[in-house]
Amino acid sequence: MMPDLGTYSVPVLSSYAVSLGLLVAVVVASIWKARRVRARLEEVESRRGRAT
Amino acid sequence: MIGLLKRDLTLAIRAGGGFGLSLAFFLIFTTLVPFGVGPQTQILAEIAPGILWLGALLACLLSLDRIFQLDWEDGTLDLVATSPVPLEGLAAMKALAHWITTGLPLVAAAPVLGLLLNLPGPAYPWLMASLALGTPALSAIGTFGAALTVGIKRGGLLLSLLVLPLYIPTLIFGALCVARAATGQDATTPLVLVAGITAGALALLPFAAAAALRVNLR
Amino acid sequence: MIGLLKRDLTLAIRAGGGFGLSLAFFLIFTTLVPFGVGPQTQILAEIAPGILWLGALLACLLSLDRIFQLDWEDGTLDLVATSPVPLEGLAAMKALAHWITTGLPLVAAAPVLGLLLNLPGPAYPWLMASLALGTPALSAIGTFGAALTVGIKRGGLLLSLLVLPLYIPTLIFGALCVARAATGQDATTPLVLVAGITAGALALLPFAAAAALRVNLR
Amino acid sequence: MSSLWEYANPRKFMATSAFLLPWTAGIAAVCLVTGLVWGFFFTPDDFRQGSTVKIIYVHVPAAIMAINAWFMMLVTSIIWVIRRHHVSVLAAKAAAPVGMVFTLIALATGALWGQPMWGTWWEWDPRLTSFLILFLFYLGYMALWEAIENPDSAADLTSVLCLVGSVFAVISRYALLFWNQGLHQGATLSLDREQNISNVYWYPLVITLAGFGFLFIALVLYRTRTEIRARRLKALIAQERMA
Amino acid sequence: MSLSVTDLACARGPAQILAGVTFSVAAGQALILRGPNGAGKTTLLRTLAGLTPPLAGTIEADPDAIAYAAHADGLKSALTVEENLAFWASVFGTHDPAPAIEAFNLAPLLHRRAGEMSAGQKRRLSLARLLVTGRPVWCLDEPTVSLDVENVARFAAAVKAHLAGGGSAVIATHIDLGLPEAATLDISRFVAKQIRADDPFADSFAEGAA
Amino acid sequence: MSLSVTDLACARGPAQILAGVTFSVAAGQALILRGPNGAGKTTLLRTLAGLTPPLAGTIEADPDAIAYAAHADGLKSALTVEENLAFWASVFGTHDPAPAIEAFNLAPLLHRRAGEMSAGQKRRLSLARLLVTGRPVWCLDEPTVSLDVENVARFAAAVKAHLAGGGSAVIATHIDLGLPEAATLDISRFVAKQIRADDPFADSFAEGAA
Ligand code: HEM
Ligand SMILES: Nc1ncnc2c1ncn2[C@@H]1O[C@H](COP(=O)(O)OP(=O)(O)OP(=O)(O)O)[C@@H](O)[C@H]1O
Ligand SMILES: Nc1ncnc2c1ncn2[C@@H]1O[C@H](COP(=O)(O)OP(=O)(O)OP(=O)(O)O)[C@@H](O)[C@H]1O
Ligand SMILES: [Mg+2]
Ligand SMILES: [Mg+2]
Repeated sequence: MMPDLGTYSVPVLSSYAVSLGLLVAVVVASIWKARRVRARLEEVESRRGRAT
Repeated sequence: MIGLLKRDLTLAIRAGGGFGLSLAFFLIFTTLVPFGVGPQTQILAEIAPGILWLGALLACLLSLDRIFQLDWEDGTLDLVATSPVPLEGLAAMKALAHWITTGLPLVAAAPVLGLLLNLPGPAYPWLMASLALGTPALSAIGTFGAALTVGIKRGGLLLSLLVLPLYIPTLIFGALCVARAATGQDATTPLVLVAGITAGALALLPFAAAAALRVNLR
Repeated sequence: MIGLLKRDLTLAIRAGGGFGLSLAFFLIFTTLVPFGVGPQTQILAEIAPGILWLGALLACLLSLDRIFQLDWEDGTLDLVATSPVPLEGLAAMKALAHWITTGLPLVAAAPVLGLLLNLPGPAYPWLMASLALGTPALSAIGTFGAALTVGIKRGGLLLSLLVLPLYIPTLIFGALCVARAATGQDATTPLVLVAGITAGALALLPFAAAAALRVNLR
Repeated sequence: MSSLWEYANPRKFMATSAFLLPWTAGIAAVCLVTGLVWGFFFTPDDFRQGSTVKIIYVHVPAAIMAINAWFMMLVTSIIWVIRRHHVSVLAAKAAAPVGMVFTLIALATGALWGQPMWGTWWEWDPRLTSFLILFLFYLGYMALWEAIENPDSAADLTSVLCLVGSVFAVISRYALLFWNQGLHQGATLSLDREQNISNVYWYPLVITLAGFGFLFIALVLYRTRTEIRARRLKALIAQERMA
Repeated sequence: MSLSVTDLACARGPAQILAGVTFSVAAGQALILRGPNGAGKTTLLRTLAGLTPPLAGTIEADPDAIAYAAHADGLKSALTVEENLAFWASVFGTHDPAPAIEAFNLAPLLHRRAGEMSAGQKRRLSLARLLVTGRPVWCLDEPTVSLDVENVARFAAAVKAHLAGGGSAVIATHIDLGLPEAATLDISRFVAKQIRADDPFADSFAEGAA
Repeated sequence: MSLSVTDLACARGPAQILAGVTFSVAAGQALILRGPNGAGKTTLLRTLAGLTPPLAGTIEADPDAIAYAAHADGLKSALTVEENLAFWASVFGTHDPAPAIEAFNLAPLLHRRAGEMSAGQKRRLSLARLLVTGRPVWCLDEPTVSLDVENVARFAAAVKAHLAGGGSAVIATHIDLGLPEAATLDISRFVAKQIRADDPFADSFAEGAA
């Protein structure tokens, strides 16, 4: 299945690894931040909901 | 507006040395380079144009964060903003004062430092011309950066992060001009380009700086 | 005293980016060098050790004037001086905080920047080792310089004037260490000397800095 | 639909983006997987570059999107400056880290490609160098956002920086060409396809490009939602503290 | 010169602080702003001075008529008293600092650097700046902080002279200024702390839909 | 803790400002320093706090017993009220900021950044710092600047509690502090402005002998 990359397997594979790694990193970071912000917002909103 | 300029120059002279200091930094930087790079005259001569321009740029950079910061901290900026002087005028005067205390001495001193780095003979007039035409752009860009970061404590490094990328074109053309002159090539085109950047920066950036100041005073 | 360190780190992180910024400056400086010097890889590789050390040194330098200045301006320094914390302890903590926010990130980032300048392979571990051992000396010396110039408005350039000559030995041995490693020579002697300078600076300069602070507060 | 500007209202934007998000994310995932799998497994080696030609499927889309991301930030910043639509500037803020990551991918894959092709990790070629500068602009833009406490001031100042920075980015590009002629490839993806790379390479490249584009849109939508929530959170906390 | 304010709403950063502020000060009149700490006196004065744009309402006065004096002194410690005044005179296009020096008895300090003066001496200098501006509407934020009794009297005399010359003044303070004839406005009744009305994020966005 | 000062001469920069200052403050007592602007109150307090060495005379008090509060607030605007107090608590090795928060009603402001407070709110925070130091002798320089009536009362209450606990205080001020039982010292009678006595260039140099 794996294509024969010849002498260049290291640069090709590491390019893909780095790219996918970085893409996954932004996606994960975005999700993580979204979750955190959302949780804090909900907490504050519910606190306000109770107050008013 | 002349009052602003006069005061800035007085302050520069009185508090902490003014003119001398950017020069001193320039001098120290150019002497540090051989310590770092090693004393081979061959290499030094080759990198001299770049190092001289780089030194001038860093000397400008180091004094940037004081352009508005002190006035902001002691409340002067608020008061000037409510005075008849337009903030655009303030920004332009600040840039001018910065250039007089920083850029101008560098232009004068550069040839001496060129000697230290074995800069080839024909390059000297071009070195001075390119610095004289290019440093005003550095001051104008720096004033804009200072206006963006006024109000941020410890903004010094942030300021360099913002300003240095904007300095790149001036640096490239300036150093290229000197390097070409050093190797006997024609150096007019880069010199004209440096002058162009300066003209553009002087015409537009005071407005951007005033806009940034207005936001920061709000 | 841990309170002082903690506060300084909090302030560094909160106001203006902290750790990232000296790194950013280092990165920008190393990218600027080729713009000045020209893109020839041959020359760049040759000057890389010196330029990397010079960049680290300037990144340290740029953040020095904030070490005591802000505390002095808002009165904190007066109050700490009348507290049970000895000024020597204050100076040591300030140096440590400066190193953590400035020197430490530089050590980590240096190899990447080495790549940009085509630093030869065997030099990398030596680059990191020499920076790790040398940057604490830069912070300690810088803290001393900052203590001398606290209270001088626009002291930034004066500070660099005072501090840069003191940085020269560290720079020479640090760059020499990397340069030797890059050309395959033995680099241990300069490394040991760098470590020696650091040890001496750390042992003595906090006392000098405290003495300078005492005079400036008077 | 009465006006495009309605989407500048946070509530409207939240609703619309909630609808668009799954679609764009889905298209992005499909395109990325198809394009990358096709490109990696089912394209032949180039006679000159060997298997390194496969790097093109990550390198080129990332590079193109890195530039487009800055362009989008420029446009949304201008919209904020002129029409003061809050969502617009938050979208610029949200896009910056994504653009920075794309820049980083282009730089890293380019460096990895350079090693076998040019025999060096890094070359001071104008194309590469201008990417490095773009990276610095992203860093500065993000750092300025972080440094300023008041959200509206931060929006104004970063917008001004984005405008001025764009002008200087263009001048830098020109300056770099002047400074060094460079080694890097010319354009492969011109409209006149016949003169460029053959179809075997072309199709998967277009698909990954679409994948990166949709990924960018999806991430920006998603992150803008987060920024809107963070902004509201900030407003609420400020309100609580005032009480 | 008169100053008249209608239904003004003032903000500081993300927060609206005051709303519905309405008052007017005729030429020759002074208005004393009172209110507890944090009520919004500084915020109001900054808005009047044109530093912060108002959220709503109108200010009827030429912004070029207003001289503002803040909590901070705005002095350069490296310059002498004389140089500080000369600088402000040049910025405001006026020329004779003599009346200002006279009014706050700065003559003995004229060649002293501002950094080498006591807190009250600095404050006197920063008040003298007002006379140098030559502007008719004074907006002053706790002008007599650090002043001793004698200098408070000097300040009161300066204000009276300014009013007699057809000027007007709005002065925030917590302590007595020796201006019994001035009207007083307690701004605590305008306090309306809340998120700025122009902040589109103040509405909740029905997260359920998301 | 008591503080007693005999024949003190204080200097500021090149100049001697005060001479012959003699007073003593017993435990449980407060002393209010009065004197016109520029008399030397700040100079005296800085000397007591150990920041400026005295030219002559003696200060009988452990320098580690003195808590000094200056004209400047000494606050970090990027830190919250709570963080500012926690920092000072850690510097002074004390641990519980609760009484300080209580005394100056800082609880509602606890998570506000110091930079986002009004002048009076900042001042309250900087006074709260005194309680956190846990030190018995307070040397305060115009502590009630910018405070409204209610907060001046809070301050007076805090001073009274401090005195009742066996502390003592020296307070420079121009305005009434609400401490009628405190002794008052007018320092204008100690003013002795001249070149510092220890300056060897003060004598004329009898040029003939040189
Ligand atoms: C760090 C190194 C590199 C960087 C930053 C970089 C950056 C870029 C950029 C900005 C583009 C332009 C995309 C566009 O706007 O059209 C591009 C395209 C391209 N690069 Fe690189 N590159 C690097 C190294 C390389 C190397 C070593 C090769 C191969 C030998 C290469 C081959 C290509 C090709 C074939 C394209 C497509 C050209 C096009 O569509 O315009 N790159 N790269
Ligand atoms: N930069 C800021 N960001 C957010 N809120 C602020 C900021 N500055 C002040 N505030 C808040 O705005 C309110 C009004 O402050 P302002 O300075 O106008 O009060 P003031 O009436 O002048 O009080 P003082 O008598 O203490 O000077 C206060 O509650 C304060 O906490
Ligand atoms: N750095 C300095 N160098 C020289 N003289 C100074 C310096 N600082 C203050 N002085 C002078 O010393 C004298 C005493 O000043 P000090 O600050 O102690 O007065 P003060 O009683 O606190 O006045 P205020 O009530 O205005 O605060 C003043 O005449 C002042 O001008
Ligand atoms: Mg106020
Ligand atoms: Mg005083």
